[in-house]
Amino acid sequence: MSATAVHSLWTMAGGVTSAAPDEKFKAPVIEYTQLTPVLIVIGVAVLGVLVEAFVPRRARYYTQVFLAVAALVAAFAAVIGLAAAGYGTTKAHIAAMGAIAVDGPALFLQGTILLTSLVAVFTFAERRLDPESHGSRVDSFAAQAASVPGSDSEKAAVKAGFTTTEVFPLLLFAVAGMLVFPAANDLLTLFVALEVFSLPLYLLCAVARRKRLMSQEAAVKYFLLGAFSSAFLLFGIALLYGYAGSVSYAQIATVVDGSIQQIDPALADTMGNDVLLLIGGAMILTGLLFKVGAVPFHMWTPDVYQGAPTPVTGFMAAATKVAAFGALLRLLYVVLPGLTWDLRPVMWGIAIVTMVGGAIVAITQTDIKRLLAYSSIAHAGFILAGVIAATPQGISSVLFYLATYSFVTVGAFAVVTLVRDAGGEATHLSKWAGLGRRSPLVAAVFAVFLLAFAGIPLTSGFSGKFAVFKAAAEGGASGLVVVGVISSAIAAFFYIRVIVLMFFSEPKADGPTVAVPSPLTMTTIAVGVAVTLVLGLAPQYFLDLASQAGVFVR
Amino acid sequence: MNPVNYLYLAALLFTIGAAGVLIRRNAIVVFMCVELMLNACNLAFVTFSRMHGNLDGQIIAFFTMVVAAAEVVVGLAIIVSLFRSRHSASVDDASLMKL
Amino acid sequence: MENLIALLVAAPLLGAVVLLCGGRRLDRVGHWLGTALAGASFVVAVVLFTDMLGRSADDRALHQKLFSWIPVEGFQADVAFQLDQLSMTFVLLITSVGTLIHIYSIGYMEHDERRRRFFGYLNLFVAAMLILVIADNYLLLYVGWEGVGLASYLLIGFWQHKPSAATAAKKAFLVNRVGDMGLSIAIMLMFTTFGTFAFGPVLEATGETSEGKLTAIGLMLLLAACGKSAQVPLQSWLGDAMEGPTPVSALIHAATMVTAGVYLIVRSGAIFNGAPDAQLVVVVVGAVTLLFGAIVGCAKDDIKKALAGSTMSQIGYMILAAGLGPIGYVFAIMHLVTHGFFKAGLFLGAGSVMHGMNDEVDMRRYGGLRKYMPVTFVTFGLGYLAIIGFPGLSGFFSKDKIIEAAFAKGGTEGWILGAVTLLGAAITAFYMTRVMLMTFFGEKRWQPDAEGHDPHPHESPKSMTIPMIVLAFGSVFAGGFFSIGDRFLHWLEPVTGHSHGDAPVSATTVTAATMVVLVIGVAVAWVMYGRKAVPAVAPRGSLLTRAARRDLLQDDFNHVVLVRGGEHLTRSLVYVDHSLVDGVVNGTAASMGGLSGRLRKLQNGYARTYAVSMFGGTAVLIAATLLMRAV
Amino acid sequence: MSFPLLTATAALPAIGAVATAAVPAARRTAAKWLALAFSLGTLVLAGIALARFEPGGSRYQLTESHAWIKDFGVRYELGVDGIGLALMALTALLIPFVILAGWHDADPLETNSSRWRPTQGFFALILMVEAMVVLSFVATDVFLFYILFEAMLIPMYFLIGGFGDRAHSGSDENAAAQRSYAAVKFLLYNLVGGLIMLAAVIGLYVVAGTFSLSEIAAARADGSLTMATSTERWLFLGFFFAFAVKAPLWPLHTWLPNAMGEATTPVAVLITAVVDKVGTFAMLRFCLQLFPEASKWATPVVLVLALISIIYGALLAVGQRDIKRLIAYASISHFGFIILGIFAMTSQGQSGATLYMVNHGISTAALMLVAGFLITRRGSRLIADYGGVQKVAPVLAGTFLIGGLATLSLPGLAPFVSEFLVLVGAFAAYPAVGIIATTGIVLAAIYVLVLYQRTMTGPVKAEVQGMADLKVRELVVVVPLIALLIFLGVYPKPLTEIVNPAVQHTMSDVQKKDPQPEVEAAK
Repeated sequence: MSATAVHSLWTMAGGVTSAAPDEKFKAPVIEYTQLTPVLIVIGVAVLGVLVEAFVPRRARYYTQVFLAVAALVAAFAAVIGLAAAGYGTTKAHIAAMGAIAVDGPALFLQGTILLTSLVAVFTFAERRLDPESHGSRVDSFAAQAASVPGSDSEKAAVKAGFTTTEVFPLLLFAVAGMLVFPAANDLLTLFVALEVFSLPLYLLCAVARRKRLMSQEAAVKYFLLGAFSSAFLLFGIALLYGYAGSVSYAQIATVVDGSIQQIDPALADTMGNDVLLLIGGAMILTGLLFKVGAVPFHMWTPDVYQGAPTPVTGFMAAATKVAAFGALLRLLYVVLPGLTWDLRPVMWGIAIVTMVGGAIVAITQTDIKRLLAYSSIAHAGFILAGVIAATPQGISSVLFYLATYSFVTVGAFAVVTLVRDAGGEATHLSKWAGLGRRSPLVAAVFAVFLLAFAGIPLTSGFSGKFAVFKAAAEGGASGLVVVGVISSAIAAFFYIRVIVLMFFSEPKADGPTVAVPSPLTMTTIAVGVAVTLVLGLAPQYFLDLASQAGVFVR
Repeated sequence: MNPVNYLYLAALLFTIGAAGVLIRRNAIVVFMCVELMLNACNLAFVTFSRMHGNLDGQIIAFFTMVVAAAEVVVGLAIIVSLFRSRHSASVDDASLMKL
Repeated sequence: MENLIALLVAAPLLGAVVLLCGGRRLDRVGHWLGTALAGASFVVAVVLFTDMLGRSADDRALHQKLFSWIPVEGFQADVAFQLDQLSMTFVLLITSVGTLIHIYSIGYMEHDERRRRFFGYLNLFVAAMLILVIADNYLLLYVGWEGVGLASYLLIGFWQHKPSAATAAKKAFLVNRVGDMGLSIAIMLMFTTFGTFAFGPVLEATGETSEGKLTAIGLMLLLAACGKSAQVPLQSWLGDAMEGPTPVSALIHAATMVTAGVYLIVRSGAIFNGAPDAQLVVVVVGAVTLLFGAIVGCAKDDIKKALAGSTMSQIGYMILAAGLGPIGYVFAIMHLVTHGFFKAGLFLGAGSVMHGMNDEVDMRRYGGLRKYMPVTFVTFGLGYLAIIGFPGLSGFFSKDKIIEAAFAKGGTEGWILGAVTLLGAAITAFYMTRVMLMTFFGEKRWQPDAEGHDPHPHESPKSMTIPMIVLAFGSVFAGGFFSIGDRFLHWLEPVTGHSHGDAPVSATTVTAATMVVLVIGVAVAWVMYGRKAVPAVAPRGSLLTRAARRDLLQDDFNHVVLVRGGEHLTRSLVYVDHSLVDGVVNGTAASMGGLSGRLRKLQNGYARTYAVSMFGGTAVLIAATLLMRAV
Repeated sequence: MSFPLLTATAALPAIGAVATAAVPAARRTAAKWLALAFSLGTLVLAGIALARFEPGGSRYQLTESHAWIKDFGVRYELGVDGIGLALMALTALLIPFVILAGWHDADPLETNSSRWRPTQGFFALILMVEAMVVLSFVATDVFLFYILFEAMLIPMYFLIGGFGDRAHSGSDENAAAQRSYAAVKFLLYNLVGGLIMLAAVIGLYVVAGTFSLSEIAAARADGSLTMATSTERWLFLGFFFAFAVKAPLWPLHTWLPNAMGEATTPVAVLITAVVDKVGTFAMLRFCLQLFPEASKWATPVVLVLALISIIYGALLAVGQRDIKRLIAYASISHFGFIILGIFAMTSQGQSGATLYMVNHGISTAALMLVAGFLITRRGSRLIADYGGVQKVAPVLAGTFLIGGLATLSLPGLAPFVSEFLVLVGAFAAYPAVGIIATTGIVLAAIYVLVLYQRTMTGPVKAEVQGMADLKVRELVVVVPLIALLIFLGVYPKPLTEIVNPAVQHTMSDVQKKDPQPEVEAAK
């Protein structure tokens, strides 16, 4: 039993079974305190399931909302605590027997994810937008996801005032997965985390109250493609395992850069075999790039964003990107640094096509949600530019960008939920004509978000973009910067198109109404605007945070 | 016999599965193909585990099965609901959203 | 004493400001105010003049620096005046004639409701013209130069409701701008050559630079002169300028402004002396214009246009003289002054005639007016005799001197120029006689005007006749006064310098020849217009006549080449800007949209397609990584 | 720590913008007066700055410096040299007139709902633009400048697209379409320019490691900062492109006529008289100072483009049928002169260019605003719809003529001084260029006089009959501008003496000496 074999929580049991009888039993050490954020969220998620089982329907909504919010807040507090305790910097190390890294990037991203989810939860809980049906307030989720759209059972469910309060536990599970994902320090954890946050998202996509057919379609597409991609990921893992004889990042890294101490003869024949390494690495990248939504793995994005219930879209668009990019960063910086030069050109290519492709296709979009989907693709491209920089600044700039981007996204989608007509949300752009005349405030807020997306100075979008491009330039990727600049020029065009539509075109007679939301959504939007402006005007503090957090533990 | 052959088999299975995903229309079948791919992964894991003489691969295989099972639960739920509302499980019929 | 110089300009400038900003409440007193201030300026001029006479010939020049105008690194432009004999001559001419014409206008513009503004413009002109002649550097001169251009623009177009007037005004300004271009380039050349453009330093340093530079400067100055003084090829505007009220034509387009070109050349004598080639060009221009104007003058039936042609031709004389160098400078100026008197007189006479004839300008509709407006007839007649150079009158002396000087140039040049000047004298005699006969002699050919009123020719009011009389005096005696004892020569020589050249023929011969051509000219005119009746409608006339009526087709040339061509150019450029420059941009945008539309099609909604793209992507990813390792 | 005068000068209008925007919908007039008051306050502050500035003093005065974004090497650094000061003063001076001139341009039409507050928005946006422009003139940190350079587009964009010229031939939706086309065109042109500049800005940071002009200058001086020729050229191009779009320089000019044509007249003035100056100013301040060698390298091309702008703009102005577009093309021609002066790299040229920026601001404002008054009276922008105006509205015609004469830079009016300086400066360095540019003065005469003739003279058109002459408010707008034109034409010394030292600094930045006059050279 080689030392390299016994390295992780998972295989400890295996280690025991395979160990010679004389070897002593070693109990796995788990630093629970350092995992508290994850544990809290998972725990409450489970609790939420129990609530579904035992709490009477009437009380469920409030209980669930309370639990979710409490969990997220507590988890965030825990993250802060850990960071304050110096786990982000000095005490950063690998916890849970090598399964989970507790370090700067992990904590920073976890914090981001938690905050984003928190504001997202508010939009989940919003129930003032839809007109009351049968005297009961309703949120944007199906009364009963199982019932066939338009069937009597559905009508009955609506009449009975059912609501799908399961969304909250699902959300929490997803969040838990996302918390682990960027912190995962071995490939198995990575895979499990991926599934843990993907599966709930598949479901969440399917439970829209309006336009249910589209919602289900979105779910199916997302699910099938997601499963497809995770299969690639898994196979990639298998190959890497085959290459390095281990799934621990640290181990693989040592093997990749050849700094491994003693070579197990059993590994000798695969160890040197770079084909395994390269193919495996490429396939794992596939899985991650899919989640990120990079061209050509992006095609699910528009459909899913459009079909999913808008609150879910917002949550997904923001949190998933954060988690996925976190994992991507860790993989590239910790596991495959030796591969940098092999991956660089192709990553360049992907970054470029992602930036340009997303921007160009977005020009002709007519649905606001799809438009934002493509814009998110373009942004993925920008972030990739930072990822490629392969410098500490690169890491911190990406962290910063993710923070800025996620809040803008959640805010933007929150605004989308407000613009409604008889058929629910009026997402077709033509409906948005003249919004600025009818309700200047909402239009102005949305304009702010759009300008942030477009990266206009004095908004967080600009700070982020500047950070990333700067890092890329310093990392010797000036070409990417130029492309990025050009594509953001293209992108600016369609953001501006929306603004023109809202402010300069006369409102239509049958135009949509802007629902007055409850304080919940208001908070979401307010936070979005606040973060946008603060990070635009005085980003220094957060940049410091990001740069402190910009070091991966090995 | 040479364990490498198992790897070839795994690769073959994976490719077959992928091809199935690309070709077949019926959502269920597509999903089955995905499962096939996962199994291919398992085979690879186990083979490597055997080659390396450590058990990680086998353990991982178990995890994969669990995950796959979970995926089945979710996946079937979604596909069935789609089927019920459209009376068709063809992935090509589900193309309301495009362009 | 020198502090008075600014006063010269200040008075009329004040008048202009007050009258133009004053508003309606000044309407009743406006013209008096304007006249008074012009007069004031004249008084100051006289004071300065007497003071100047009091000093010895070589320290007569006065300088006054008001303030430094454009202080920029390596660039000094001051608002400073210099009053020497040459300037003094002009100042006197401008203020005196100017004042007279102010007075004249009081009567002439009586019935115009915008009279106040007219006087404002007149004052503005006087001020600008004075700046022009007393500036002590070329840049300030340029200010006056364009200032008079502006005034002339405003005054030609004074009756703006007449499209013809507006067009004429615009034309005058534009043609002048072409000349101004020359002036500004000349100034730049001076700056790069001498590092300054003040008269003193520049004119003293001419020796230190190459002849080529001087020639360039000279030619540029000549271009400017051509514009202002309506010399070929920039003469086309003067004829149309007659659209302006007659006093304007008298003051600006006869007596003063149009002679600025001569001033410029004489003032820059030092430069031209150093650039014979430039001088040659000047002479040629002068000679050509001399004949050109004369010929045009012969064919015009519009009395003012005929006089305009004559003005051109007379200025041609002056330019020619100025081009002769030290031989001619003094006489150029002298002719300029006398011409100022008699031509102004002639124009005022013409104005008086029109005043009596319901603003009729066609001489073919005059005839026999001598009985009806005696004063006009007499003053006009004296002016006529003066211009044709009738012995003893102003024109006789000044023109004679120029002809002599032309011969004195020496060599074949001398002979050619002499011949040209003589020919010019003959033609002058002809067309002026023609004007005289058609207007005041023969039987009446009056016709009712547009509104059908029959004209009732009558003598003009005192305010108009008195200036005419005064000018008549000038046209009779000025020449003699200047020439007796070469007063004028001695007066100007310190500034311009003078040399006698070598006349191949004696002065008396020249005079005799002049007399001969004079008689011939008059006789021919008499034969054509005195003996037989003048047709009320112009006969078709010979080819030359018709060409001359159209300013020898020079205008048509401008129209076809410049105006039409320009219009085509701009129109095509507008097209280019819209379809090419803009088109490229819009095209890019459109193509982006097209590309977007096509890429969009890939998103066809089929999950399997998406899977394909993922699969392909992975394949590429793997291939690329392997490839990178392979290479 | 002395009183942060410059910050205050920029902050006041910003505050004013917020305050104006906050005025309730009904209190429209109050909003106008509030805006006017704030703009006047800004003018006062600018005046104080003018007074506190010592021409002989150090290069940048009234400086302020605070840490801002350490990670980007960005500081909040302000300071004025004569050039920035002059332009700041110009901005502060023009805005009150712009506001007065636009007094009624943003009164809402009946159809608008009560919640939509165009008037407040209009004046708030104008003040916002003023704040940003002022700050950009005094920013001595490249990044800070860049941010404002970009951000200023947004309020401008809303001003152009949101408040069109009511005098529009064609239907309303047609007008709206053209307007938003113009607005989008404006924004995209400048955004593309700005983004390309962004790349260069980042590049600059990678090379220099700081954005502070002073630090960069110091680093250059002690040789710790040296740019590879190619790098410097690329960066220069990045910066210059953005400024050339803003200026605008041929062939990047086509957004200007659309924008100026469709926008309300005050906004058109804002664009050409104030905002575009940022472009030319930045060429002088940043291109020459940061990339002297590259600037010299690029000079020939830039000069040619400038010449093309001068002549091309003038010719197109001649060919226009729309008064405002005509003035727009005239401005393009004038910007050609400014750029010519900057890149002639002689004292006269650069002083001239700076004066030109100021004078052109005033003269165009005068001409454009009078044109606006004319247009609002008749409700049409087409030259052909006018004729004989001087008969019914002599004062209007007179002021219009003076504005026009200033535009054709008649001696005695301010623009002549600057234009002649530019020409002399250009001629001294490149005689041929100077001569070609001189033809511009003839063309200028053509378009101005043709415009005047067609609109003001001739028989009175029926629609023009009974047109009112300038009202008091309008006179208050026009008269001071004209007075200023005359004053600066006769006595530009106050301006030149603050500008000259700054120009000398720039000259030493590019290590250029004025060519010696031939005569001295001979000695």
